[in-house]
Amino acid sequence: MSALASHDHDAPAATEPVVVLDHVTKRFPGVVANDGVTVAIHPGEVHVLLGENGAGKSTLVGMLSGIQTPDEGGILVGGHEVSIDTPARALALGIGTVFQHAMLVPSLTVAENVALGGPALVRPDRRRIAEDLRRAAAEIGVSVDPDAPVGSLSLGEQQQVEIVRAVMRQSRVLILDEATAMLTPKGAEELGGLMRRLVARGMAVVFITHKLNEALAYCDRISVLRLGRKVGAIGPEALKAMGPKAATAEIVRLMFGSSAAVAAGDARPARTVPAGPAVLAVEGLSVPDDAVPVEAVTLAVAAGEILGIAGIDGNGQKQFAEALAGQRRQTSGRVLLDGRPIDALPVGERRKAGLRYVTDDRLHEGTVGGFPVALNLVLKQIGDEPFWTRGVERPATIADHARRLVSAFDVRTPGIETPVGKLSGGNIQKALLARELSGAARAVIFAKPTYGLDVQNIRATRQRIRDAADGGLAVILISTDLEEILELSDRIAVMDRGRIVGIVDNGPDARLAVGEMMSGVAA
Amino acid sequence: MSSESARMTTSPPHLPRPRLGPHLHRLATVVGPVLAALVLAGLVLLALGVDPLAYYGTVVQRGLLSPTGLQASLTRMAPLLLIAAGLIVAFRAGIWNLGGDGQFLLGAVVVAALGPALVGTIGVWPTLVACLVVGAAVGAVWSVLPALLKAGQGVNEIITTLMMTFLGVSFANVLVKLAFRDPGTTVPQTRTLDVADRLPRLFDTTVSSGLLIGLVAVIGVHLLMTRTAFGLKLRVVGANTRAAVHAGLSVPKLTVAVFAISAALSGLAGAVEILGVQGNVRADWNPAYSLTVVPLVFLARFNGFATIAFVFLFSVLSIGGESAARRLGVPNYFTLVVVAILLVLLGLAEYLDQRRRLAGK
Amino acid sequence: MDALFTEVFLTSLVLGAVTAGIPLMLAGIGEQISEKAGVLNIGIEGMMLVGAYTGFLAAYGTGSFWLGFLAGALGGLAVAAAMAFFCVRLGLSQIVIGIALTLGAEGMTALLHHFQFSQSYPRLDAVATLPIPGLSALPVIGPALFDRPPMVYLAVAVVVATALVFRFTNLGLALQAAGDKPAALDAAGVDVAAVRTGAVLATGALAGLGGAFMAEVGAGIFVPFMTNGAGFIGIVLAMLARGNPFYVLTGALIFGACLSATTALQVAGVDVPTDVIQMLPFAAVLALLVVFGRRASLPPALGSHYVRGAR
Amino acid sequence: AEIASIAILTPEAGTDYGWNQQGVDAAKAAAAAAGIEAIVAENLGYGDVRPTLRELGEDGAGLLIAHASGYNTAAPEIGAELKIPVAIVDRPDALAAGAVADYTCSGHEGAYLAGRLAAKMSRTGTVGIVVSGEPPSWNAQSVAFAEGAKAEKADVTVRYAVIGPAAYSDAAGGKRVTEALIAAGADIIFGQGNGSSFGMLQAIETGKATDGGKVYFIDVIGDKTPIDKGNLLSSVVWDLTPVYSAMIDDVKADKFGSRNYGIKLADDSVKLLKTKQIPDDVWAEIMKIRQDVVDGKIALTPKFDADSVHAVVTQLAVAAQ
Ligand SMILES: Nc1ncnc2c1ncn2[C@@H]1O[C@H](COP(=O)(O)OP(=O)(O)OP(=O)(O)O)[C@@H](O)[C@H]1O
Ligand SMILES: Nc1ncnc2c1ncn2[C@@H]1O[C@H](COP(=O)(O)OP(=O)(O)OP(=O)(O)O)[C@@H](O)[C@H]1O
Ligand SMILES: [Mg+2]
Ligand SMILES: [Mg+2]
Repeated sequence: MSALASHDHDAPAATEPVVVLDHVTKRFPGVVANDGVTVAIHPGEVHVLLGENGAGKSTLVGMLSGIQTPDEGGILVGGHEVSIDTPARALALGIGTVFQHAMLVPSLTVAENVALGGPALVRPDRRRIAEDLRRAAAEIGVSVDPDAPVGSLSLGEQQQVEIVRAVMRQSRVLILDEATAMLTPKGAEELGGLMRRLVARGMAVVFITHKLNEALAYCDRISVLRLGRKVGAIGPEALKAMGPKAATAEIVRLMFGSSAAVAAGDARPARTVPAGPAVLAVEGLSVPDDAVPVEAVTLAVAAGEILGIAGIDGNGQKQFAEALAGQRRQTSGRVLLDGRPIDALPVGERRKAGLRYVTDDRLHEGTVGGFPVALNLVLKQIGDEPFWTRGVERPATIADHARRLVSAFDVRTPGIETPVGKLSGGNIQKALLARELSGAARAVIFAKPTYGLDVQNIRATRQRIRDAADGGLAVILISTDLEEILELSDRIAVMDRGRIVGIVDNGPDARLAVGEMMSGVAA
Repeated sequence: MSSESARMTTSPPHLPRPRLGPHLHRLATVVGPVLAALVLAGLVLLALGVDPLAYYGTVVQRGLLSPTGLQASLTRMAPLLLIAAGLIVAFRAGIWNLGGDGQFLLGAVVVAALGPALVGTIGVWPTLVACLVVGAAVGAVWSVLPALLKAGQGVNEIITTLMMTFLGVSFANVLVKLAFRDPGTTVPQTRTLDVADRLPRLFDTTVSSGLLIGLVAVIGVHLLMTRTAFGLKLRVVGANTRAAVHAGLSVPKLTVAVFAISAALSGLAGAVEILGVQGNVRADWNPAYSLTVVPLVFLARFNGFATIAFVFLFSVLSIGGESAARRLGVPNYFTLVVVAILLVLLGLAEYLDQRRRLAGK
Repeated sequence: MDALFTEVFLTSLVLGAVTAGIPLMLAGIGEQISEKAGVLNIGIEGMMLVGAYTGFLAAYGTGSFWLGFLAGALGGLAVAAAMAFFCVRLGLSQIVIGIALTLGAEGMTALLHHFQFSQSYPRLDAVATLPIPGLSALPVIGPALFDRPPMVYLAVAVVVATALVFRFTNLGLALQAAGDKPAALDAAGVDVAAVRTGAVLATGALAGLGGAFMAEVGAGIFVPFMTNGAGFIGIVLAMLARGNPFYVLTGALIFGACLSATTALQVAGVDVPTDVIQMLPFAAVLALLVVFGRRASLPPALGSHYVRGAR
Repeated sequence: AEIASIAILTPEAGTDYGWNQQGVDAAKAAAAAAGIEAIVAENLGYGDVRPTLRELGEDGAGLLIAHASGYNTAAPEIGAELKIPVAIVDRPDALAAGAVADYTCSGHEGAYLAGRLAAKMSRTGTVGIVVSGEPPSWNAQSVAFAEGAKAEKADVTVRYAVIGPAAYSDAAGGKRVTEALIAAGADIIFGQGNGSSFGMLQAIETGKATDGGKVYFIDVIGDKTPIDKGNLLSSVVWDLTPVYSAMIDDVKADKFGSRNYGIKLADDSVKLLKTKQIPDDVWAEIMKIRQDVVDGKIALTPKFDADSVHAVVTQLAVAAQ
C-alpha cells in the first residue's frame, strides 16, 4: 500500500472540482475493479486517466456515466453528493461520455441518433439537429453528414459522431474513453486541439488513452490506476516542472510498478531485410463490396519481410484482408502462396497451406466469447488430428495444446476452461496470436494487432510480429497507426479507397511520403 | 443489416465435463419450482372447490405409480424425445426451427400410408426399418425450403418454418383425404397398420420400443453436440456466425445440415408415433407436440439428460392430469394451467440461480 | 354465375374478409411493435384469447361494446404485463414465457368458460355500425368497408397511428434503437426496459383488442380456443412486414380474402377441398420469399435481454 | 356377461347441446335404466386416448363407448388387449363378435325431413348448409337435407359451405360463413358444428335475409331451445339412449358384436324438433312424410363421404345458375 500510494505529485488546484469520485469501490465477481479511488475533476482541465488493460479506468468512467454504481464511496457533483444510477441521470448532470465501444444505433441516421432521448410523441426537429451537428462538427474541425446512416460509417467516423454529439450537448464534463484509438494521427491531433479549446471554455475533460505521447501532449493533470487502485497523480505544476521525458518515465513507473522502458514508439530496431522470392504474392486482386470495393491490388512479400499497409480506417483494408484469408469472394486477380495459386481454396485449405490471418475484431470474429480458451485455440482446426480422432474430441490433447500455448504466449487467464470473452483485450489478443502463429505458417496477415492494448501488451505484440518475420514468415501488417507501421515495416504500402496508391521502402523519408499518400497529396 | 438470426437467449454456455455436484444442484433448482408450482396450482384448485391433495395424489398415482399409468407416461415420451433431440441440434446451432409440427405430421402421414402397403410384401421388420427411414427423410424434405432460404439468402427461419408448419398441417390433410385415404371406411384416414405389425413393445409392458429410439436419439444428439468435431462446428455457427466464417467453416452447408438433422428427427418422431402407437393417421389430427417441447428444451438448457428429465415430468403430468381431471371433475383444461405455471416457475428458478451465481455465491 | 354473385353476396364476402382480417391485423401490428423494440412476443396468442374472453365478458355484462373493447385491451394488457415483468425486467427466456402464457391463457379461459357459460352460451347482439356519409353508398365496398362498427375504422386508424409513431416521433426512434442496439439507447439516456415494457404492453393491448374484436364482432360469442392460431399468424405477418405497419394491414387483408375466397368457391359449388385453399396464403408467401429471397431484416437484438454494463 | 358399469369417452365437454352432450346424457340414462354405473371421460381431445381406455378398463368398465370417429382405431385395439367390448362410430365393417360393435349414427332420415321443412318454409327459395368439418355423419345429413329440400321443391337452391379444416371451435368462422350464405340468399340455415355452431347461431340472430325478413336455424343432434332467441326453427334431434341400452342388453346376453346399431325415425331415436316457429299445418305435412319414410315409401340411403356431398350440392348450385 505504502509503496503504491506515495507518488502523489498532485497539488491542490485553484478551481473547485466539478466532479469528485470520493473513495469509490466497485467489485465484480472475483475482482475489485476500483478500490477506494478518489479522483477530482476540475473545470478547465484535461484530466488523463492512465493504466494498463483492466486497471479499472472504464469502470471508473462507468460510474460517472451511470452504467455502474459504486459499491462504496460517493460521487460529488458541484460539491453535492449525488447518485448517478442511470445514464439519463448522468446526462442530466451534464456528464457526457464517449464510450470505448461505439454507442450509436446503426440503423438510424446520425441526426436520428442525436435525437434519441427526446420527448416521446414529439417529432424530432431534424433540420435543427442537422444544423447543430454541422456547427458542432465545424467547431471540432471534423465534418459529419447528419443524414448518413450510422451503419454506413467506419468505426473512426462513428467515434467522431459521438464526440460531436457530446460536444453538442454542452456537457460540463466530457469523458472520452479511448476516443483516439480509432482516429488517424491527424484526427487524434485535431481531437487534442478540440480538447484544449473545450477546456479553455471552462469545460472539464476526462481523457483515457493508452498512448502516452497523446496523454502528455494534451493533459493538464494525470491520474494513474493500477489493479483498481489509484497509484499516483501528477498535477499541472508538477507536469510542467518535469518535462515530457521525465513525466513519461514517471508514468510508466507508476503504471507498471517498474522502470520498464517505454518500448512503444521507440525507434525501429535495425533489421536485415532478406531479399528472397515472394512467399505471398497478390496480382491484380479485386474484391466486390457495397461500400469500398478493392480494386486491382498487386503486391508481394518475401520470407522474413514485413510489408506494412497504412491507410485511414475503412479504406478497404478489411475487405482486402478477408479476401486474402478466403473469407470473401474476389472478382478477379490471383493470390499465390509459395508460387502456388490459392485463390480457389477455402479458408481452411489456405490455412493448411500456411496462410494465417489475425483479425482486428478479436471479440466478435476472432473468438467465440462463451467458449473456453482451450477450444478457441483450436477453433481453426476443428476435426483435425491430433485434437480429434475420427471426429471425436480428445479433450486431453486439446488441453495440453492449450496449456503449452498459454504459457508460451503468456496468456493471463484463470484457466484454460475460462470463457475467452472474460479475458482482457490484451490477453484475448495473445490467445489469437498463439493460435495463428503456432504450427507450420508461411505468411501472416495482422490486422490492427495492437488496437486497444496497453503499452506492455503493445510491446509484446510487436515483438511477436518481429519474431514471426525473423522466423522466416512473410508478414502483412495492416494498421491505422502510422507509428506502428513505421516501427515495424520493411516496406510500406498505402491503401486509399480500395487501391494501393503507392509502396515505399521504410527509411528516414518514409514518414513524409506515406503521410502525403494518406492525405491524398501524392497519388 | 445483419445476417445473423434472431437470438432467443444468449447462446448456450459451454458445458464443462459433468461432475456430480452441479447435477445435484441442478436437481434442486428443478424440485423447488415444481413444488412451488404445485402449491400455486393447488390454490387454483381450491378456488375451484377441489381438494388439491386428492388431485395431486391422483396425478402421481396415475401418471407415475400405477403400472399402466407409468407405461403410458413412458410411451408418451417417445415422440417428445425425438422432437426434443431435433430441437437440441437446431437450437445449439442457433437455428430456430419452429416447424417441428409440420415435419412431424408429414412424416407420420407418409409412414402411415407406406407401412400397411409394404408390410404385406416385405414383412414386418423391413417395413418398420423402411418406415423409420422414410419418416425421417420426409421430415428432412419439409425443411429443404427454409434451409436453402436461410443458407442462401439469410431469410429468417422463424418465419419460414412457421409457414411450412401451417402449410404442412394442411398438406397432411390433403394427403390423407385425397391421396392416402383408406377406401374401406368413410372416415377420412389412412389404412391402419395392424397392432401385431407395429414396433415391438418392451418386455411384457405396453411401453412402445419407440421410447428406446427416443432415448438413443437424445443421448446421441447430446454426445454429438458435446463430443464431436461436427457438433462443435455447429455450436460455433450457433454462437457466432462471423467467427465460424473466420474459422473457415462452411456456414451454408452446416446450416442445411442442421435443418436436415433437426427436421429428420421430427419426421422420425412422426414415424415412431405411427409405428409405435397410432397405426394410422386421421384427417385433422395434429397433436402439436413441437410447441410444447420447445420450452422444455430451453429449460433443459439444450442439455440432453436434463431434457429427458423434463420430458418425463411433462409426460407424467399430462397422463396423470387427464386422469385426475376426470376423477375429480376438474375440466381437463386445468392441466394446461399447471404446465403454464410450471414453465414460468422453472424459468424463474433458473433466473434466481443465475443471479446467485453472478453474485458470486 | 350472376345469380349467385349479387351485390349482396359480394358485399358479404368483402365484409367477411375484413372482419376476419382485423384481429390478425391488430395482432400483427402489436407484434410488430414488440419486435421492433427487440422482444419476440410468442405469448400473443394467449393475449388475444384473454382479450377475447374479457372483452366478451364485459360486453355481455354491461351491454356496451365499447366497454367490451376496453376490457379486451385490458385483458391482453394484463397478460402482457406478466410477459414484460418476466422477460423485460427479469430477462427470462421469451420463448419459454411466451409459450407458458399462451398455454396458461388457453387453460384459464377454457376453465372460466366452463364454469360460467358452458350451459347458457350467451351471445351478443349485432354491433351498431357507423356509416360514413357518401362512401357507405358505394356499391359493394360501401357497406363492406364504410358501414361498419366504429372499431373497424379505429383499427385501421391504429395502423396509421403506429406508422406515424414509427416514422415521425422520438418514440419511433427509441423503439427502433431498443431492438437494434439497446446499449446505445441506454447511453443516450433512455431507459431500455421502459421502452420495451411499453412496447410489450402495447402489444398486449392491441392483441387483446384483436381478441375482443373476434369475440364481439367476429363471432358474437366466446368459445374456448376460439383464436385458433391467429396470434401465430400475427407473428408471421409482423416478421414479413419488415417494420412497416401497412404491410401488416395488407397481409391481414390477404389472409381474410383467402378465407372469403374459400367460402365463395364452395357456395358457388366449385369443388375444391378446403385444405387446399387454406394452403394458399402460406404457399403464396413462401413463393414470394423464394422468388425475392429477401434478407432477414429482423432487429439484431430481437430476443435477447438487455443488461446494462454487460457485454 | 355381467356388467357393472359402462364408460364413455368424448372429445369435448358434455355441455355442447350437441354430439358430446348427447353421448354423455344418453350413456347416463341408459346406465341408470339398466341399474349400472356410467363413467364419463369427457374433453379428451382428438389425440391418443389409449391411456384413458386402458385406465377405464382397469376401473372395471364392462363396455367402452368410444364416442368419436377419431377413437375408432384405438378403441378396438385396446378392447382386444383388455378383452373388453367396445362400441365405436363410423366403422361398421369393424364388427367383431364379443368385441366390437359400431353405432354409426346418422340422422339422415331426420335431416331429410329438415330439408323438406326448410324448402317448405323458405321465403327466398334458397337454403344453406354450414358445417365445421366433414365427418361422415354430417356428410350423410348434409346429403339428406339437400335431397329433402330438392324433393320438396325442385327449384330450391341449396348452398353449402365448410368453415375450414378442424374448425370445430372457430366461432368467428362459423359466423362469417353463415353470413355469406345468408347474403347468398339463404333464409334457413342447416348448421352442423360444435363451438362454431354458436357462431352460426349468432349470425342468424343478428342477420337479415335478403328479403329483409328473419333467418331461421335448423340445428342437429341436440335441442338448443333453452338458449334460443326465437330463430330456432327445428333440430334433427338424436337420442342415443336406445342405442346404448341395446348395447348393454347385448353385452349381458353375450350377443355384443353380432350387430351394429343405428338411430332411426321409426323408434324416435331420430326426430325432428317441433318449435313454435313451425306452423301446425306444415308440421302435419312433415309428419306425414315422416310416416312415409318409416313405412319405406320413401327410400333413403345414407351417403357418408364428402364427395357425395360435394356432388349433390355442386349439382344443385350449378342448376341454380
Ligand atoms: N461488467 C463487468 N463485469 C465483471 N467484471 C468487470 C466488469 N467490468 C469490469 N470488470 C472487472 O473490472 C476490472 C477493471 O476493468 P476496466 O474495464 O475498468 O479496466 P480498464 O482500465 O478500462 O481496462 P482497458 O484498458 O482494457 O479498457 C477488470 O479487470 C474486470 O475484471
Ligand atoms: N461483462 C464482463 N464480465 C466479466 N469481465 C468483464 C466484463 N466486461 C469487462 N470485463 C473485464 O474488464 C476488463 C477490461 O474490460 P474492457 O471492456 O474495459 O476492455 P477490453 O475490451 O476487455 O480490452 P481493451 O481495453 O483492450 O479493449 C477485462 O479484464 C474484462 O475481463
Ligand atoms: Mg478496454
Ligand atoms: Mg476500458
